[in-house]
Amino acid sequence: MAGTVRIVLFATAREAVGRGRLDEAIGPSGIELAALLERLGTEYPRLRRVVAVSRFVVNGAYTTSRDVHLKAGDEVAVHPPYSGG
Amino acid sequence: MAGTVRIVLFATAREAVGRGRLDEAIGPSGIELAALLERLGTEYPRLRRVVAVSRFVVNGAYTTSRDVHLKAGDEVAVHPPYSGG
Amino acid sequence: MPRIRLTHGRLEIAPAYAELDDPACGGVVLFAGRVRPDRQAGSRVVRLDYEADRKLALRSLEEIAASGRRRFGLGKALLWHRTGPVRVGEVSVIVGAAAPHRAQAFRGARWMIDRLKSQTPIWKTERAPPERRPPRRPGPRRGRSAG
Amino acid sequence: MPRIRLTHGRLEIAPAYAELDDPACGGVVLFAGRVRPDRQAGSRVVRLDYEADRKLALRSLEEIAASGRRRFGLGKALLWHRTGPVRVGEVSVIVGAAAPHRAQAFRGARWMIDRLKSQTPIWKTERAPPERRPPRRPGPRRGRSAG
Repeated sequence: MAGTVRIVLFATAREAVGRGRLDEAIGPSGIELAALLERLGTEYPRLRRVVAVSRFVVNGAYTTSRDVHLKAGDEVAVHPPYSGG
Repeated sequence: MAGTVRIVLFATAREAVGRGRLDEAIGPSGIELAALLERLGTEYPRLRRVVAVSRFVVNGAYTTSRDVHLKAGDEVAVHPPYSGG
Repeated sequence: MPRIRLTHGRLEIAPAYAELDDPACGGVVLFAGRVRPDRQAGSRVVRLDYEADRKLALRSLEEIAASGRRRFGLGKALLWHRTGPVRVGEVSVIVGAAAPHRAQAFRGARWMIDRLKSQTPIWKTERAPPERRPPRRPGPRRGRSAG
Repeated sequence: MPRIRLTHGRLEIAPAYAELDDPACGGVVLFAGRVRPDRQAGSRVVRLDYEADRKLALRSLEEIAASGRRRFGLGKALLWHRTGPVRVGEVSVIVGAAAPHRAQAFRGARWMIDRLKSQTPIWKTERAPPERRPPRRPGPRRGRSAG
């Protein structure tokens, strides 16, 4: 089923895109995280450098691989390096 | 000049003697700290064990040696092991 | 007050200490990180803005507290962090550890703040004073907190 | 309030933290030692009595603070200790360190409390509850503070 993947952007990722969330249309076969990031990097070149050092959270769980397959309705959070404290 | 040496006793040293200060008479030639402690240990046997592990302060300065010579008017503080905190 | 907090409100030391009350714990260590007015390039940070991935950050703080208690034998562990704007001099984070012995409390508190800084999804953005801020030019980072 | 205190009055965390204010110091570590109600031989400590060789103890605390500032690059160092009777749950000692970076603050505070315990002429005597205390028989030490 086609639809959208929601991307939630924090800190420098949000600044690179200019807003905190994006809904990206995907086809019925879904999309790999790596491919989605590639697409976003083309659209928002400043996001590339951030994505290179970020962690990703898919539907509330950290993902260790960018090969993870996303389907419509999934949510990906982009976590640039943390700087709390 | 003959006179007294004041001994100020803290914590377990005071408990061993039963009071916080003693004025010990000494002869005109004074007395070595070691000899004074020996004398006190005879008078107050419970003090011996405390003295064995104590530090001593003569006229406001720590002394590193028990050979220090005391004269009339001097003050010796007996510091058992510290337990602040 | 809970021992895990992510809050827009000010953080105060006394209520944090009160949360660490535990008859078995004679040693309490509190760490407070506060915003420094570092100068750089002739400017000054006047505030930091903290944001968090709230759900994951709370989960992370809970996990750090639980691990801290287990690893260091802490009776109580506390992790409080501000979100939103925090002014110079204000406290951005408090970490607390209560333990029977002081070595555990020191090591536990140290471990928890290190862990928080590296593992908890919280970010700070530094804001220079408006009057000196060049228009529409994002400057270099100008301030630090908590060391 | 001075940053070196030897006092019969209660020690509180908030004013200690306030003494450690320093714009250059983003990291503050506070250690509080409090009297634990340890059980032993079926009894309980209800209070500790602290005594000090006052003049030398104050000199020692000043020296520890000065060495702490120098060795660890602390902006501020604080050493407060109770004298006289201190009840279970009350704070007997507070040590504080403010530094530009948290590692210095942690190491400085730890070093100062260790130093205080080994080098400052202060003694505690433990008092068991009157109703359970065997008459005229000095018991074994029954309580601890601060770990």
